[in-house]
Amino acid sequence: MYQEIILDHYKNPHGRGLREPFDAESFQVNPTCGDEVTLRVKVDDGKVADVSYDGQGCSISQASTSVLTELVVGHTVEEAFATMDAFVELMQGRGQVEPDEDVLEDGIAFAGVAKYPARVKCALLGWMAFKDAVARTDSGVETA
Amino acid sequence: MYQEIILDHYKNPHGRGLREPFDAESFQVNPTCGDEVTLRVKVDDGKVADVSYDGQGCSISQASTSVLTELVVGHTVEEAFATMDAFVELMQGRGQVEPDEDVLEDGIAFAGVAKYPARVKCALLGWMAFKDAVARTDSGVETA
Amino acid sequence: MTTTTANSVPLDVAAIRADFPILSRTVRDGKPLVYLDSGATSQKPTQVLEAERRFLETSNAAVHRGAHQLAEEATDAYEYGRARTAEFVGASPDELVFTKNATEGINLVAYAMSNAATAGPEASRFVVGPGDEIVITEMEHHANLVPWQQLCQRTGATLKWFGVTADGRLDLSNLDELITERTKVVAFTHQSNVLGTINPVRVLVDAAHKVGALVVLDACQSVPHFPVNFHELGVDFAAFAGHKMLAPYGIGVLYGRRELLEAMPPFLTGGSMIELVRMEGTTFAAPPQRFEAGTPMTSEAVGLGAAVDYLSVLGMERVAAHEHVLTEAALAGLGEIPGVRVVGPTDMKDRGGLVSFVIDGVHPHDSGQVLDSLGIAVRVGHHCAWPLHRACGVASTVRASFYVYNELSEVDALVRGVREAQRFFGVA
Amino acid sequence: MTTTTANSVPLDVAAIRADFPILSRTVRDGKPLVYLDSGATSQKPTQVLEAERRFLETSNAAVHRGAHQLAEEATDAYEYGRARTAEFVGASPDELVFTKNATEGINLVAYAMSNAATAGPEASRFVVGPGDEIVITEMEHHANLVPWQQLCQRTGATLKWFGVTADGRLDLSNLDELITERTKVVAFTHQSNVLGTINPVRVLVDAAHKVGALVVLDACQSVPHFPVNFHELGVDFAAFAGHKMLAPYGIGVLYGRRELLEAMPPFLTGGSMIELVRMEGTTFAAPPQRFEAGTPMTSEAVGLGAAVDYLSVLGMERVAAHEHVLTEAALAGLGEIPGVRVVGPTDMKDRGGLVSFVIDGVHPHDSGQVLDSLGIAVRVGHHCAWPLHRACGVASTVRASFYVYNELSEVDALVRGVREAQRFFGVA
Ligand SMILES: Cc1ncc(COP(=O)(O)O)c(C=O)c1O
Ligand SMILES: Cc1ncc(COP(=O)(O)O)c(C=O)c1O
Repeated sequence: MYQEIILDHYKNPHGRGLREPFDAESFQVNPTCGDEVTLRVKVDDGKVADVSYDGQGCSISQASTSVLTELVVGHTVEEAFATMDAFVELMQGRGQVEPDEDVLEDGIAFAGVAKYPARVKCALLGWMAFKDAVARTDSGVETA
Repeated sequence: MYQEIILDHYKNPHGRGLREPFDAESFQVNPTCGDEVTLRVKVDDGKVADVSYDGQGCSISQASTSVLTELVVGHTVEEAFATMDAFVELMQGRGQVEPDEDVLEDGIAFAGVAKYPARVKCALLGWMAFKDAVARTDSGVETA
Repeated sequence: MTTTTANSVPLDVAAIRADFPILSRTVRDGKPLVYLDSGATSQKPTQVLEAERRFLETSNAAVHRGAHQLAEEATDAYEYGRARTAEFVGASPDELVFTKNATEGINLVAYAMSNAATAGPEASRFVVGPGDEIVITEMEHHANLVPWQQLCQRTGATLKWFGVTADGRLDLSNLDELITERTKVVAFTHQSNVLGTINPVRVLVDAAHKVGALVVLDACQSVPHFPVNFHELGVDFAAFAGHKMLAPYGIGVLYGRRELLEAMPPFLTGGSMIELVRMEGTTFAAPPQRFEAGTPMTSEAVGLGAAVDYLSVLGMERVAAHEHVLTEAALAGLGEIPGVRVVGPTDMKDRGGLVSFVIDGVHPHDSGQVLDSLGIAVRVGHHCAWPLHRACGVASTVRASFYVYNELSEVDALVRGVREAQRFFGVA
Repeated sequence: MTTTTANSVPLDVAAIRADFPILSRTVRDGKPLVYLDSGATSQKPTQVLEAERRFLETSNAAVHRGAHQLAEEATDAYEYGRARTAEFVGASPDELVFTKNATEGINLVAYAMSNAATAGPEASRFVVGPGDEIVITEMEHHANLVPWQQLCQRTGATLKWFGVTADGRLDLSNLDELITERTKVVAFTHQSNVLGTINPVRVLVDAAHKVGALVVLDACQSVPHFPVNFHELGVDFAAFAGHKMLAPYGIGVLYGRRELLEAMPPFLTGGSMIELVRMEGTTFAAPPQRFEAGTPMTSEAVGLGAAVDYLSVLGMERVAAHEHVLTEAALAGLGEIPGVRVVGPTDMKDRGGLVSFVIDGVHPHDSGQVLDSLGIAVRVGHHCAWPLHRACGVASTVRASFYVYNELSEVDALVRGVREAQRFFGVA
């Protein structure tokens, strides 16, 4: 499950460190291992202008948050949420879902993680923070 | 387990019906079947002068209370308690205790009941009321 | 797996009995066992025992905690048990909380309601206090009675109850007086464990919901015996127990509507039900985990799933039809004996698979003893429904209860045994 | 059965392993299973599974209720489980209450204490409220932490706690400030499930009893692993779980001193725990029945008795000695690896059979994953002791825990696996 891409993102995370300015922030925790992430978003004209984050976590949660920043920054909130849905579907697919590289780019490296249910929460930690943070911005679209 | 003696006492109970005068009264109930007995004692000069009782119950509880009156009335409280101890020992003996006819008289008919743990409580219902009632009289000896 | 096995074909009882080794044993000096006490607890088929054993011998580990392969397999097996059971009772998996028995499930709701007083504002809809009323019925099992008395004692709320008619039905004549704006909970049994009466759930649900009260259904005697769909019934909470439906001991189920479980404060607290723990305070996980503190009944959940599979293959319509036949025969057979009085409805309308009765002049304990000496296992006493017995004017009854593995010859044995008890005690 | 098997002879681990079929399975593409997660839950020997199965296939019936032969046999089997367990932990049978897990046992005491406020005068010694203090420790499992937070929330009492020293011991330096006349309960763990530390029970019991406080011992990690005698320890209550000591899931034990259980108000209410039930109010049975509402975990109690028999034949002194050897080897092996830090005492004084550690530069989840890929099942996370991890300055740890079926070669595998994780993540 430890694809090179995951280890690369883990060792050289993108967008790490909390930055100003931001519109909303979310704190998420994984109750079984105590891992946590604080994630900030800046949304301009319906576009994700910046994502910054900090926290502690395993290679999977760190790498997936790093990939997240690559996948959503510069895209509209709508596009970002579509990407998120694809990533969540992949992660909850128990290894049965074929990932679409056009949509998920480096995110497809997490396909193997989906076979380890205990690690799926790790891979989704940053994404849950992103979803929650966007919901807290004025531009936050309704999220279920 | 249904010895003739038991069925005789059941059909022709001794001492049944609540009487005056009495020194103390006890109400006991069997929580699993709802059977109950109200039992009164009169104690004169350390002697059990009268036992009277009423209630509803199965053949075993009715007969054993009837036998009780025969075994204790006219005896000292001390003697009555010794008889009670012998009866309790017999009932809790799982059929392994050899009853002493000199002490228990008709009570030995209950030896077979001891093999049916669910019925032991029935056989002891009246005795528990007797023990409790005596404890409530002024002359009540300490009971554990 | 579906329950659409041709419903008109009767159960193959001989084949079923082969799955229950205990049924071929003898009791009391070689008498074949006639087990008519499934209302207390059912026997368990080999399939259920095997499922539990297989789990323990291959995948056993702590669920929802570990990250190793065994822990993954164990978690999957446990959650499969939940999913299968949810499907079986018409609910979503996250609406089912595993408890140790049905009693714990009802206590869970009653304690969550008193906990609501000191929990956050989202729990306010569960708060009860002086002036509020909890409505139950006189035919409840102690499990759906004492917890509500205790809730009233803790909070100052008042307990009210429906009575029982002479023919063993719920007396709904004063429905409008009992269920009012003051009512916060209406708790009642789906099927009486003494009378066999099946209560009109819809009528009570509608009356309760009209005044904003929560409905708690005791489904202990319904889920094992006929098709039950909680979403269709519209109840807010329901409790039942695995051990009465071919499953292991130590596992029960509390169903709660999702939005209620989400707002409800926890009951038992500890590991696996938390979100964030500090010495200064704790926040809690989403349901159902919020209500499952500590290491759960893992292999028991696997066994429950296997029991649900077993019942689903039989088909619950057919199970109900089978019990109908046995009960009808028992009512007819006992009805022919002078001096035998059935406590509960004597017709088959809205009535389930058990018969309670008294024999004039023979105490139930003595009747039970004679039956036992003939190998027939029935239950005697008040069956944990003491107020109901008082209302029916008896201290105790004899109860014969039927399940998938019982056959008509066993009903005949019961009827013969009752006549024998009369003979023995000289009342016939 | 006694525990006096020659204590100096080591356990025959090969023979023991043959009783646990799961230990011969493979995981992750054919790797032999190395199960080092018994601190979470133990595996169960064939003898326990057989005892439960035999019970269910021959004597199964509702206990303490029925009067037929099966019910008698079932009641005897259930109570035998209680009697054997009582003997095992130095208590009388009527001082043991069966619960579903240890968590329920601790909740039982905490809820009985808040119920005491509205119970009769004999319960007054259990009442707590504003101004009263509950003292716990920072090394508690959530099961012995959150229930006390909640009790304080319900009653207005205040929670206080002992800290932990840098070397993973209880910091008793402020004992006199913490345990005072205001203290009503002192609750602590016998052995930490993270640090392995065995706490000085006597010191805390004496301090608590001097001020009239009740002592609640979390014995989850002690009873399975070394000889424990509650009467000798002098604690007032203690809780432990069957599933950590070779017994089935779904059964735990609450020990309570007889005079306390006799005065304590009930917690869960319903069938089988009552004396007299009327619609207007209920009185309750004597302990332990008062605290066992509903149908109990019958076959599980039988299994617990069989597990106690199994451990008694091994001898708890020998079990402890065996774990001592494994733990010592693990501490030595891990101690030699640069970048590995043990969380908890690194010597064997007052220390039980588990080792928690972190690998610098490798997150515990990742360490655990590498170990899992090698077939080694350890636990990663905060092990339901989140405040303790915070106090130790780590978010989570890797925990290897040992039991009767583990062997030295498995400790070696663990040490090799840790080095492999370092290599894989490029930190060695
Ligand atoms: C120290 C300690 N206390 C309490 C518990 C909780 O036990 P259970 O999950 O059986 O309720 C555990 C185990 O999880 C433990 O290790
Ligand atoms: C109608 C009813 N409610 C509640 C219960 C209690 O179930 P349990 O003992 O599994 O908690 C029973 C069975 O004993 C029952 O028949």
